[in-house]
Amino acid sequence: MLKGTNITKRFGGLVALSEVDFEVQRKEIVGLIGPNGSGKTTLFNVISGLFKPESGQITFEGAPINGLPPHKIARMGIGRTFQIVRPLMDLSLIQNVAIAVMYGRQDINTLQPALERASELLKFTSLNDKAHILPGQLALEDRKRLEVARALASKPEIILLDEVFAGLNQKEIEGAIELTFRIRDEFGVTVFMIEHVMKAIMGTCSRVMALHNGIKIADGDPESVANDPKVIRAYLGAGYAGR
Amino acid sequence: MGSVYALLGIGFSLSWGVMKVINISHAAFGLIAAFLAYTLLQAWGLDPILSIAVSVPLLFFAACFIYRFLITPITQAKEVIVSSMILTFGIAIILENLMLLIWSPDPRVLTTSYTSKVIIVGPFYFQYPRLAGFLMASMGVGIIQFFLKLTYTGKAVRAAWQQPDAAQLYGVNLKRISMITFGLAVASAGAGGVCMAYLYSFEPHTHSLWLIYLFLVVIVGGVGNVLGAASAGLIIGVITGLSLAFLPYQWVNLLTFGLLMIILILRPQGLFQSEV
Amino acid sequence: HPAYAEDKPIVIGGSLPLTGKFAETAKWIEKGMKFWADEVNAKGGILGRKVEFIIYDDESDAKKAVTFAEKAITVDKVDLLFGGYPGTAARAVMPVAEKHKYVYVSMGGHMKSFQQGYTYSFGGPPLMGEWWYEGFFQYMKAMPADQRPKRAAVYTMNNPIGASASSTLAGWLQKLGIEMVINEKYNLPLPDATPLIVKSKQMNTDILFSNGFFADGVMTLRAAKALDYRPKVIVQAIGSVIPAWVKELGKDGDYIFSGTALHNKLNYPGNDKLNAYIKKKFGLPGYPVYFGFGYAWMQTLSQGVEGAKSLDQTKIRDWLKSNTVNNIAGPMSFDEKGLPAPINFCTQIINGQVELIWPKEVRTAEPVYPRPAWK
Amino acid sequence: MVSSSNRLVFGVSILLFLCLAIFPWFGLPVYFVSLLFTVFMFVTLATSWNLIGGYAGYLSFGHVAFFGIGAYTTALMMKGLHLSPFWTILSSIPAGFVAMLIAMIVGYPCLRLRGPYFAVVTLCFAFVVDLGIKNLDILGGPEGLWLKSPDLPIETIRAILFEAMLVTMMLSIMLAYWTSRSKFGAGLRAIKEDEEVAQTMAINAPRLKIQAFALSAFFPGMAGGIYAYYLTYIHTDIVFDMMISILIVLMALFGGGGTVMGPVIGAVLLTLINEGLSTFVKAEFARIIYGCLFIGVIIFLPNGIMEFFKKEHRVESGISLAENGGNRSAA
Amino acid sequence: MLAVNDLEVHYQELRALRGVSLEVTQADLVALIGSNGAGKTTLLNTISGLIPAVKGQVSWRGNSILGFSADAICQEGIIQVPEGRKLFSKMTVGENLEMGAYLPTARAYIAENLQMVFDIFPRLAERRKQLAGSLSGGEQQMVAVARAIMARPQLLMLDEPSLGLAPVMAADIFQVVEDLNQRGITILLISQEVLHTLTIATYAYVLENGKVTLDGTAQHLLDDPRIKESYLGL
Ligand SMILES: Nc1ncnc2c1ncn2[C@@H]1O[C@H](COP(=O)(O)OP(=O)(O)OP(=O)(O)O)[C@@H](O)[C@H]1O
Ligand SMILES: Nc1ncnc2c1ncn2[C@@H]1O[C@H](COP(=O)(O)OP(=O)(O)OP(=O)(O)O)[C@@H](O)[C@H]1O
Ligand SMILES: [Mg+2]
Ligand SMILES: [Mg+2]
Repeated sequence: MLKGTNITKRFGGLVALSEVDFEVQRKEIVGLIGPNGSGKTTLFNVISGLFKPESGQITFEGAPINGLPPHKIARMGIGRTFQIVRPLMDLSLIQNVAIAVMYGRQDINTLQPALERASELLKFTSLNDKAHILPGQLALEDRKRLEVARALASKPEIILLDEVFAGLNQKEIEGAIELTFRIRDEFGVTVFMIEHVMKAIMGTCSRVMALHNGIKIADGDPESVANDPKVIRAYLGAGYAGR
Repeated sequence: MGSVYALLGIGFSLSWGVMKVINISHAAFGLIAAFLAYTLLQAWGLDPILSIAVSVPLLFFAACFIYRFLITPITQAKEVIVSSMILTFGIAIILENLMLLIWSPDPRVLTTSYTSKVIIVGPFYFQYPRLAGFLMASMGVGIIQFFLKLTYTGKAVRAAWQQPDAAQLYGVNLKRISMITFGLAVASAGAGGVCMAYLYSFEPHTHSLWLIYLFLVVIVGGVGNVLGAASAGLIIGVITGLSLAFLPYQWVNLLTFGLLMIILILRPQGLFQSEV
Repeated sequence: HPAYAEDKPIVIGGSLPLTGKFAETAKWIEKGMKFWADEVNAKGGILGRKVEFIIYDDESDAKKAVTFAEKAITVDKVDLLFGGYPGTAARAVMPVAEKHKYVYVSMGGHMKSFQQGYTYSFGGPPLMGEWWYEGFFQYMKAMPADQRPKRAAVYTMNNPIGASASSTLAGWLQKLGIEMVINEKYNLPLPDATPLIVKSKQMNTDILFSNGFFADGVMTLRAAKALDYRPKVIVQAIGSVIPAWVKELGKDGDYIFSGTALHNKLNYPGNDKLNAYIKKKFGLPGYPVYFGFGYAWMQTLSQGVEGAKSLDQTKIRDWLKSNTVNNIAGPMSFDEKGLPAPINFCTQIINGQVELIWPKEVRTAEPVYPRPAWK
Repeated sequence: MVSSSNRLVFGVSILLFLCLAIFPWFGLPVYFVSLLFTVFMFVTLATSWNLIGGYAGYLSFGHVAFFGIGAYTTALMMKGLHLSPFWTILSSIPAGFVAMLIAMIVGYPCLRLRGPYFAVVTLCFAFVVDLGIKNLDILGGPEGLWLKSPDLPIETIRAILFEAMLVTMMLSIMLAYWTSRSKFGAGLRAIKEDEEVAQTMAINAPRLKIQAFALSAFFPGMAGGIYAYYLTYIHTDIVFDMMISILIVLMALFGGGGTVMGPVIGAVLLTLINEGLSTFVKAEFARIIYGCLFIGVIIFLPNGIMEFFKKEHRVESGISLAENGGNRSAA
Repeated sequence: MLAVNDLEVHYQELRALRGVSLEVTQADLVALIGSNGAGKTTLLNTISGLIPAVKGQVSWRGNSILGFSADAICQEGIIQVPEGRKLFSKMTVGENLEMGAYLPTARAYIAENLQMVFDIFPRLAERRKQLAGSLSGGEQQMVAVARAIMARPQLLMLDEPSLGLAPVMAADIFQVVEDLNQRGITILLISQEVLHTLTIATYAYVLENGKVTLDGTAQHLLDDPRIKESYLGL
């Protein structure tokens, strides 16, 4: 459903993405890995319209979306979270989510139903007991879950998750893996996720892509990617022992 | 004219870019220095440039005092920019009317032995006061730029206001640094005010006029960008200069504002990337 | 009227720009008014009643001048309204005075204000832009044609005062055979006067009209000195009439021609007294123009009251329209617009003194012409 | 709970409106009518400004332009079409639309700028309009325009204008109230917080901003039209006075930006206090006290006067998007 | 050398820390683990002087430092790598590192330390002139750790330094932490990578709901069934 070909993005002299191709099928959970600074977040920014790529074509359900403004892309059904979380600081959690609901793709345009819907989403992300506090008072992981709730609020077809597992311990990761599956199964949302936590990648993804210096170095099922020598050298490290 | 507005504007830019304080009273402080220069010139014949030695420290301490007791309470506000604007608007009103009480509303002019000297280079005429203003402004800009970019305290200033917590964690005394910054900003306004007084007549109300121009200079140059403000000052000066030469004078001010508008629209971040 | 004598004082209300842009001038007007009141009260008041002021500060904002005029009229129920300053405020207050039927003696600004059909407004005396250079041109006209300047540069600030001052220039210049080589307007604030002077110099103009306020006037003059531009005459509109001109510019301020509607050396009753007061109180050689205005407007108003023997505004108006008033600017009788006959004094600053040089009968010093070189 | 509090607000407003509406007919001195008229005008201006400045966070320093444009549109229509004075009040409605149209045109490029850059570009815009009119003689030029006032007693004229301004003010407050609880307002607040994030939430930020800007220009345009008629003498120095721009911003923020009542409270307080001060105290001291007022209030209520009432709001903030939440903690 | 005693910290009504006690001895590498929201960051910030405590004691080399301002605590040699990095995003990488060495004591060794930092993170040498805010997440984390090293800490407190790092980088960071400890720097490490943390740590505390629920040598905790159950997911 989401397809990109030949995407190149430069920052001054730095080539952040170099002729990257990717494809995500409906109802898939696809992982995106790669060393720090390899261009993963940049790719998400390009997809969601925050950056304009120098070249390449992105299509969503067959329709080209590159060059469209971010709100149109969001409107078409591509939701996202931010790696460096960006909650609307002066609004409570439920308000954060309710605004996204109202502007989202379901037909909720008034406040009351939006708040109700927001409340459900917060429950889904286990934030319901904090619905009325401001995001400034949240611990980091809660903020990440808020990002997820807000992205889901606009009823996307596909959600781009940027490192929402970061900072969880092994036990908590299990909970998050479950959440990812529920996002797909209960909401019917396709997931495209950036992650460094290999356990999460291995546990959820049907397919994994790896970037290195803006170049795609691997793409395939999790096992083969994890055993790809290029990936091990650039990303996992020799000492990687299936943590 | 440009460079002088730049000198006046730097401090404004500094407290805005670095501390998120829009100091509406900035020009009023500059005006106080101008009045001091005037008084010292009249009373003891002190050269206005030397008067800076008196007014700059004076303003520095006054500003530290104001920072400590008036600005500190509002640094906790949701939007410091907004709150600071209201607060300093109040300060500006008070200063203006104190000046009215002390110096009366009569307009003043700084007249020195070199006021009416001129240097002619080809088709260009440079009046001495303008040159003096230019030199002083360049020096001021240089000093402040040097301070921010190359001294540790200057870097700490920038750091402190980007990430106050982290700066503290690395040993920056936030309160002191902010106070110094604000003090410096206002003190530079003093130097700028004296330069302005070389060029223009002034009365207690004049600061609001200066304020609008320095607002322009600062934004066009990029908030928090010292060199930007200086260049923007020059650019505005050149625009006025050139259009004065080629257009009916009536349209000069309009053209200046119109061009600034266009520049801003074309370069949404100001002419120069904002920094700090 | 013994019954009156026991009465409450006559209250005179209105607003002046005591703070803000126009504060400098307004303070002098206020002083003039107060001096008048002290003098009147010492003599037992008007109609046997003492006078008293309510002066609001309109912060140099014409909008506020309007509300304060209404406040004075309807809340304080003042007996008399005093005149306003500057021109824009006076213009905005005139319709209010008209609607409330209050006599309003002010500077008025210029002819257009008096062409709106207001019957209660008087320029007594007015600061009439259209008449400003009348005296100067009369003086020029009396000069042998070959001695007159030949080429004029005219720079005018783009506001009502500038517009009115320059409105009669073209006609006069033509009549005198002076070519108007440059005729430019500029908006305030004037960023830099150097280009103006460079141009005047390049075009070989020998008379410079600088129709501006103080700030731009000073810049123009300084640029002229810096570039050693030596016209035969420099004529200034408003900028040179305030005391700061002489005080701040010293020698450089000399030899400027200008106009006026009243003058401290005029031989009309009252001027000596005012000068003596000013000298004693402020150490100035003669009273400043705006001090005189404040005083003269009150004189006009009070003569109207005394003439009508009543505080009835319509009676005062009618009396003023049909009788002659004697104030420090001379005798004046008002036409249906509320204006006296054109006033045409010309002044020149000589040795730091504002001297009257035209009409010839009132001349206090010989004009310096052509202008000597800069010192 | 929400609907009952809604009904209460509605009832109180109607009552207040009626009380105000009959005010000028009691034969009180005209000054009070004029003073309230001015208060209404500033409430209208500050409330309208709040749409773009308070909710969307785009500090426009050029709002006086819309006021002035409204005034000039009305005046020119009256002169050009030889409208009888009574039509003038109605002609303030097209004046509002002209202001709105111009806001859309200049808003399009200007709203791409953020923060201070937007503030300055609007400031420049106001100067450009001001100077443009000053330089064009067909628009009155440096002389200004005189309007005819009808042959009615001053009390009646003032009362009519009072009612017109009152209605304008009520409409602008209603718009603000609606905004505060609508999807529109919520979108604006998201834009204020983080425009990029708002866009990824499918909020069409460019369009919303233009809408807010245009709406925020409409009522100032109307107010300008009515004011033109109140003053009968229009000059750029009066209706494009930069001080109005600054005052509007200060009033809104002083009361509390992004709230419905903040700009109202700010405008009422500042107008009345300033007027009162000039009455009782020597000019310079009056101004100094006025200055101290700003300092005093902002030190104790750094987020505006509305903060004072926030205790109650905190409880409610969960169920309504209407008002701001609490202090931002260190992020 | 650092002793925390019965520390209690509140955010308005929320009791984030309810009587925490722990001790860090010279040259140790002490780990602090706990699920999310347990109060780990709060504890570090309190020690660093960013947050006031309601009651309790923090003593450093025997002297109480509770109530000191953050910069004063920094002068004592207690340096934190804050959660979320908190870089000076509009300054260059190089300037960020210099800011780490802001205190005169550290400034004297600036060249030497810079060399060390670039040895550890060669990538930062490349990016020296880039604005820190435009770095990728992982690169930013490197800058944050590097900045702390520049301060010549005696006690280095790291708040989830491996957050958002590629596995190879995370391993490197742990290696760096171990190295620094070997060079004699005392370390207090918060991390969610419990297994890895406990393998390099000497001693560990478990924080839950604002209380220390378990402590012991790292080896000891690794074998504890409760840890296995709730942190290692085994
Ligand atoms: N706005 C920008 N300006 C300049 N360079 C940028 C910008 N954004 C990203 N970069 C550079 O592009 C490269 C890719 O960054 P990106 O954020 O996509 O990395 P990433 O793969 O998401 O890394 P991480 O896993 O650490 O988050 C980095 O080297 C970064 O410094
Ligand atoms: N500024 C704040 N205001 C109010 N509550 C806060 C604030 N910061 C943190 N909290 C709350 O205090 C509790 C402890 O937070 P803390 O950040 O110390 O946890 P943590 O152990 O570091 O968790 P994490 O693993 O998520 O980093 C959490 O419930 C959090 O919501
Ligand atoms: Mg990333
Ligand atoms: Mg934490």
